Amino acid sequence: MSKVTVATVWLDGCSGCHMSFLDMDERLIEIAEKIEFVYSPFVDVKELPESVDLGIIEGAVSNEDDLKKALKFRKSCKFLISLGDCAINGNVPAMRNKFSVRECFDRAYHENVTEHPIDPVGEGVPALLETVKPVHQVVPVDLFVQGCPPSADTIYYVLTELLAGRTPDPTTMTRFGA
Amino acid sequence: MNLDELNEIKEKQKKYNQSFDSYIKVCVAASCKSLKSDQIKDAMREKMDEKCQVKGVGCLGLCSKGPLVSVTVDTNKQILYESVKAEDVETLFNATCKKEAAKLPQCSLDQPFFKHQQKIVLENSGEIDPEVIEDYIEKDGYQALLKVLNEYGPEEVVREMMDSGLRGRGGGGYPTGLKWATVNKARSDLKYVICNADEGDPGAFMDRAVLESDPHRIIEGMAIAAYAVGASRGYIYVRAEYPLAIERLKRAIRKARSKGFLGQNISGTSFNFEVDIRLGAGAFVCGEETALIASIEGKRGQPTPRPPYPAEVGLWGKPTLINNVETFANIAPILRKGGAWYASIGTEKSKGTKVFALAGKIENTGLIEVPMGFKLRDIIFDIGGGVPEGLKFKAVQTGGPSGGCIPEDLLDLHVSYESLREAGSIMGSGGMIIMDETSKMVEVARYFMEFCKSESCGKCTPCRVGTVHMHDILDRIAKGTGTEADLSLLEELCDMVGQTSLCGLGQTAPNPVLSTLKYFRHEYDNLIQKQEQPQVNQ
Amino acid sequence: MSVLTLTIDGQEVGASSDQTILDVAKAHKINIPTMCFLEGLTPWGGCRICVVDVEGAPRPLSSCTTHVTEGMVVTTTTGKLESYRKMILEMLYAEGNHTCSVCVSNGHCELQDKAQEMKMDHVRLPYLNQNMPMDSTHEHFGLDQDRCILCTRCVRVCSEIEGAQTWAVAGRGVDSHIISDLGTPWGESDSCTSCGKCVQVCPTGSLVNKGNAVNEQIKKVNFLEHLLQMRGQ
Amino acid sequence: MAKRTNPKVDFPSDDKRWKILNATMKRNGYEGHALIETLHTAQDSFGYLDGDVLAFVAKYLNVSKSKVYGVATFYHYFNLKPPGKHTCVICTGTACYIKGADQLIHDIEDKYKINLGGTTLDGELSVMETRCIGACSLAPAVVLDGEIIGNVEENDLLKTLSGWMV
Repeated sequence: MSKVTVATVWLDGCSGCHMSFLDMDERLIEIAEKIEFVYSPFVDVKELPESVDLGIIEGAVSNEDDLKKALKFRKSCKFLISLGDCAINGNVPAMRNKFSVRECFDRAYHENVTEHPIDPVGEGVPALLETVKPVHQVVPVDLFVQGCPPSADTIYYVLTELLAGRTPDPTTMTRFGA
Repeated sequence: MNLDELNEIKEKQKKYNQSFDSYIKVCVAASCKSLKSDQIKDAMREKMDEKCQVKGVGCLGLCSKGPLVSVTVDTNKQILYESVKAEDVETLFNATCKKEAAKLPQCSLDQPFFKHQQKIVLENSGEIDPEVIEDYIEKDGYQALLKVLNEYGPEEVVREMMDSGLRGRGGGGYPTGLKWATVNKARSDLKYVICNADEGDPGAFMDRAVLESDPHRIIEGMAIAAYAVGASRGYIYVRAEYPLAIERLKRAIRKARSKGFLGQNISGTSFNFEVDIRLGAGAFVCGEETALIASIEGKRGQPTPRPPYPAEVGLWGKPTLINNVETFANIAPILRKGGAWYASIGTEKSKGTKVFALAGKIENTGLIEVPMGFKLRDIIFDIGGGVPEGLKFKAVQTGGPSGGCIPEDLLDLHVSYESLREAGSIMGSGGMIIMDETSKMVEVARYFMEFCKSESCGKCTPCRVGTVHMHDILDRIAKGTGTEADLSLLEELCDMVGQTSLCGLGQTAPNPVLSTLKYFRHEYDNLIQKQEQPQVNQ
Repeated sequence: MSVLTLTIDGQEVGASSDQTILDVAKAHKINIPTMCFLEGLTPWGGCRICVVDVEGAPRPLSSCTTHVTEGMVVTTTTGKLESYRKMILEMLYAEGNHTCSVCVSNGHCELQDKAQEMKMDHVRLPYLNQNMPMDSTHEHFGLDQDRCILCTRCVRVCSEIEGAQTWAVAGRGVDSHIISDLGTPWGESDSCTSCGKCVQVCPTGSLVNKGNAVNEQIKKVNFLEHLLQMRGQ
Repeated sequence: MAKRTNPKVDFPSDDKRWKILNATMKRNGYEGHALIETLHTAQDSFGYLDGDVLAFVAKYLNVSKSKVYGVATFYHYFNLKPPGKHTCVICTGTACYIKGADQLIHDIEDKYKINLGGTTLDGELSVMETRCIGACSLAPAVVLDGEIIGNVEENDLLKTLSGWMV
């Protein structure tokens, strides 16, 4: 029985959710028998395959690059999970939403900067969106796993349920900020 | 003041008012007054002699042709001059004295606008001088009050109201007699009567016209209501945007008190009734009964959940009767001519007449009063004169921000509370905004939602936050960046906000959206991008 | 005040006419979710989470303010009601800036509890991202408007129980916000007695004690019932 | 309720307007429910409601300061910032909106670089909107310094405004 292909990505987040994923420790071995990472920070693959069974997105959409990745994930992955509060409600990254990008640049790159203050815009630097958005406000998402980060047990529960063909109910185990 | 003294004044005033050969009546209601009609009146008044009477009067109805001057020559020939200017005073006055028609722009009086109306609420508007109580008495003013105080018991008055079939003219259409009966039955040492003159609906100005043209009518109506329900204190809650109406009401209250129609032991009976004015301060939500009460109590105009209804627990916790200006304006005629007479007018369930304010893209903007059951098409094309500049009619919006729009193919409905509700709108206070082919319905829905968003009092979540989201979605759709997902979320919000909001504002805020969706769905669909493009809005 | 009978969720129950539907439901262990309601304060009826279906009423009624009447038939949970309540929660989340992970009340917040109870795992409405001020001028307490859901418990406890009447709601519609005295800083208030009742009754991390880190703000509301008993109310 | 004896009022200054304000409160027996009437008198005489006025009203109507501020900020009519020397209030009721009020607003906002509810920097002109002044037959209508002007054309309005902004 071929393994379930899984792709993960972390957009504007702190990678805590991916770390929590690894906290499954010995259960990773059991999981590894059933799934195969085809694109992820955990592996070296650089290109997202055309079709993937399960996509897991951590982090909010706060710049053009995040947006491209989210759109690509939605196109390629049959089932998409928003993992963690940043992906679900913007969480800490979205705390800049009450200010304009201009105000953020002034505060971070101009105020009390003595040497050569410039805006972080240019070749190779993805432009910031005006507001940081949860993933499901740019692409439809199938499952939301709350938490900052969601505990390893919660992630394990979600994965095993999905692998067994059932739809998990993460709210029984976690909540925003859990 | 008893009936004989009243009739004495009536006869004296009638004799005085008939002692002239010709009569000049200048409209000094707010919109004509803003076109300097009061200066025209003053100029003519200086010339007044015993042969030719000059009087400032209330609204003559066809405001778009203001300033209006109505001239009556040898007792029956009537001429209506339109857009009268200051320099026309000379020619107009001299011609009238010679009983001739002046060579000035005239407004034909046998056009449908005047011919097809039936006036009860507006019967004195444009006839009497609003600042002269004797003029009101000459038109049987205060007859009903004195008759009621001397011959009727409170329950009989309520019975008469029940028979008349009159329903609330504020928009809800709750049977007035039933409301009076509830307040009458409530046991309390103190009860209040409130006249709701907040008239927050944009595009509605009939209450203003009545208050400015015939203020005593409202005082008499309130006094009769107070007697019927056992109240001794009354308040008229007027919006601050109507300074002229406030001024005329204050003068009328002073005059009525000096003549003994207000105060202690009115007409020698044990009935006492005092009326005061309370000013609004710019809050549409204060048109809602419980928010209005909070405002009179000097608080933020925020509604309280009902039940309990104001009829049981109202102003300062006492039983309170609240009716709209137009409702009170119908009371005196009903008591004078009897409930059965009133019930003979209108349809089976919607009795009497209704005043409508025609505005927007229509030839004759102004006030009209027609019996219930009048055909909507005739109001717009016959009385209203149709859409100007040859443009095609598209829809008429009734009921303001809580109402809906009615398209061309439904114009043959006969106006009543029921027929308008079936068409997906409501009667509302009577504002009718006519729109032509250039109006975009999604933009109109956005306009009314923006109105509800900024007028929401903020007390309950669904209305406070829901209107913001509904407005943002409508804004996106109107700008062409809305998606299919937006539209389904909008429809879910409309249901949720309409069902769970605490008061009428939130409950009816979705109506303009639902009715434009019902009749002009294609406009929404054309604006929504077809391909499933992500909802990225910078 | 007369005794009467009514049906809630098919169950025949007795009640007295001065009780609200919520009172009766509580007395019979029937759970109706509430948010702005707090035992001991006059019901506000603003959040609308406690709406229930009452036969003959055109719309759901707020159970915290609606008094029971003889023969009333009440249904507390239907699919429709649950979707309405969930949407109200989503509105509260979208209106404020509720970043739970870094909030002092994380784990001890009634809004969080409701979201979990009603399985609200994400917010479909776009966030309003309003720029809401903070007030940390008071010596012991802080006010963070980002977390405020305008339930007005603080306003009610301050005027009804403490009597200082420091708090009030200013502005209108979505611009409504909590202010002290004349919209002046809390620390400069000459009416505030620093009793801290407002902090204890605030359901979220809006009114908090200074000096608490994330997850450490725990609130105890039972002082209210105790006080009312002492006052014989 | 027992009639409260009138409080002894000490006025913040001998500015006559405080006495006018006190007269309204006195006429209503210094009752709390006269708050909105009093705020109307205050705005008509002082032009706007500042902290001193609100504190004075709160003190003598025996109403908490927070409640007075809550009421003053709830109603659209009261403003807490000084209005411009000239006021231009544009009616955005339905009839005026259908007849182009929003176009008037855009023109003014572009020309004077302020948005609705704002006052020009030199304090000359404040532009506000109001919901409906009941002059629907003269739509679009504008209230210039308290005087209703009907059937307003864009260029006439801009001409009048620039006349003020000498």
